[in-house]
Amino acid sequence: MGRAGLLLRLELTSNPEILSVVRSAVTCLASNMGFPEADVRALTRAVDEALANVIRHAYANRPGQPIELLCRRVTERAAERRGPALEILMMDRGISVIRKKFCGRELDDVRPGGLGMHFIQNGVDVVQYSRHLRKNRLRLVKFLPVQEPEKANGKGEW
Amino acid sequence: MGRAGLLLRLELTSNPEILSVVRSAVTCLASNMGFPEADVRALTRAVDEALANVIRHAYANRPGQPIELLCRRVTERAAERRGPALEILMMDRGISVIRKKFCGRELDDVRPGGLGMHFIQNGVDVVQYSRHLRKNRLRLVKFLPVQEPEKANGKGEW
Amino acid sequence: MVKISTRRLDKAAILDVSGDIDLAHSTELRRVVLVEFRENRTPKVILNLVAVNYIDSSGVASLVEGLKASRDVGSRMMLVGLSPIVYEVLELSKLLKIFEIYDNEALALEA
Amino acid sequence: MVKISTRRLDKAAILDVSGDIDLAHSTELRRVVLVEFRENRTPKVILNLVAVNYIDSSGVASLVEGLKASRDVGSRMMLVGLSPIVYEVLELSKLLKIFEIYDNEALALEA
Ligand SMILES: Nc1ncnc2c1ncn2[C@@H]1O[C@H](COP(=O)(O)OP(=O)(O)O)[C@@H](O)[C@H]1O
Ligand SMILES: Nc1ncnc2c1ncn2[C@@H]1O[C@H](COP(=O)(O)OP(=O)(O)O)[C@@H](O)[C@H]1O
Repeated sequence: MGRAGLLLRLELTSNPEILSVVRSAVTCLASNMGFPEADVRALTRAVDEALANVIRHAYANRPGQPIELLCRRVTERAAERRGPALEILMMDRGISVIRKKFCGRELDDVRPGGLGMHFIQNGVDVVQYSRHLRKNRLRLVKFLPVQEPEKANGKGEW
Repeated sequence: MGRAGLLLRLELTSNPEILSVVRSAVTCLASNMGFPEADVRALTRAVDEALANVIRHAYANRPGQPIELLCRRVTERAAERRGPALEILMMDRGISVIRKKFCGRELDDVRPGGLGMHFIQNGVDVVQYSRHLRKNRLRLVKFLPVQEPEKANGKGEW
Repeated sequence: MVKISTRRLDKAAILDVSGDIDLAHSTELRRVVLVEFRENRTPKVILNLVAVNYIDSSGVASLVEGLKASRDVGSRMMLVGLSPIVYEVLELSKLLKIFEIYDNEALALEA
Repeated sequence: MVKISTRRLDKAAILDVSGDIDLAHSTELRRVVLVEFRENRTPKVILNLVAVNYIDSSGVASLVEGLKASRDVGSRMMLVGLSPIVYEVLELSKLLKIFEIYDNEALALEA
């Protein structure tokens, strides 16, 4: 994996107390990059829910298990769009993600739980789960908003 | 180096924009551990100034150079004291730290600069600079305040 | 961190919740709310969320569980002091309509 | 991030500074303050720091440079709205006594 555009790499363990630390780091990183406040909140929520899912599902709430987070500034090419974006890769060595589990539950069927995937999908533009060499990898990408030319200075320089 | 008590490992580059991200992560981590607010501010300030010094002095303001931060919960044995503490190790591959440079300047001699080392010393209980295999290492340790027995629950469990 | 402190009134309890209701702390909220309904049988429990900085899906789930527990025992659970952050999450969850939400404590107490 | 906006009065300028004055942003503050003294020759520059969340040693250094520039041109630099966070740092720097510090803008304007 190339290190171009690498902003931050985090190694942590599957302890719920670390969630608030990751949230504050991601919030600050995204603000620095020039994301508007609502986007920062949505992105932070997506990362938080994804990390909570790794702790709860991939590691079945076992503490002390390794999790890695990579934050990079990238030029993303998604379906209809191309442009500067923040990419967050989340890696764990837990239970394999089973694809069919990732159908969001019916929201109108109100009951505890099942909202996490919805918050993740809602908060970022790209959500990709994959598994290589016993490592689960979740790739989250959020596009920076298109800036009007006169505003496009000072922000997001790195 | 043992990974026992490892709370968080950060890899970043020598870009001043990252300082605010590190500050927010350290602030949150220390609060979670149960440090009182004033201690959290002092510790965060020490880490921030130390990181700024790595960027400015060890790397002479060259961006994109590697910096590593390790945050661990340890049992520290310092001169007069022994107890649970937060240890922060900061590693860089920049210009060697010259020991004699680390005499804090006279504070009454008011002029720009020279306050960084003072803020570092003030914010933590242990400050140790060392160099091994072309890596500079700064070790900062701050003791958790001694808790009254009846209060010693719920906090700082990890 | 999350802090929950309880103010007891005649036939109601007001829970002042502050901090982050996330995976690390939503069980605390759930526990306190469930005790209020199942053990104390408090007729009306008002959650003042004005000092809540963050709520995740497990926090929302705790609120839903509290609501169900209130219905099981014939009590009421109300939410007041929804900051934009909390409101946004309940809206995103499509759960705004299932909760009794009031602008302030006085209105909730009267209702 | 740091934001600096300027309000111009008759013989004074008030700079509203917000955000974090750290290594990444203290040069912005320094530049604005130095221009105010050296180019605009403003007789009195009041820095309102009430919205400053953090200030590091480079930020303190920028304030000291501003103060020196003010003396060089026979102007005055004043600080108002010192939050506990900023106050603590100036105290720790043993620089409280060298700055003209006022509780609010009105007092600074009168002085
Ligand atoms: N990282 C993960 N690893 C394994 N399974 C996962 C992961 N994330 C989500 N899942 C599965 O997807 C389901 C839906 O997740 P979510 O929408 O967050 O709701 P909840 O976690 O409350 O069930 C989970 O119940 C789980 O089975
Ligand atoms: N990480 C470091 N690597 C190399 N030299 C350093 C480092 N930290 C501090 N120094 C040296 O110590 C001096 C004092 O540092 P400091 O008190 O922070 O004030 P300032 O950086 O403004 O000079 C610096 O000028 C520098 O020469």
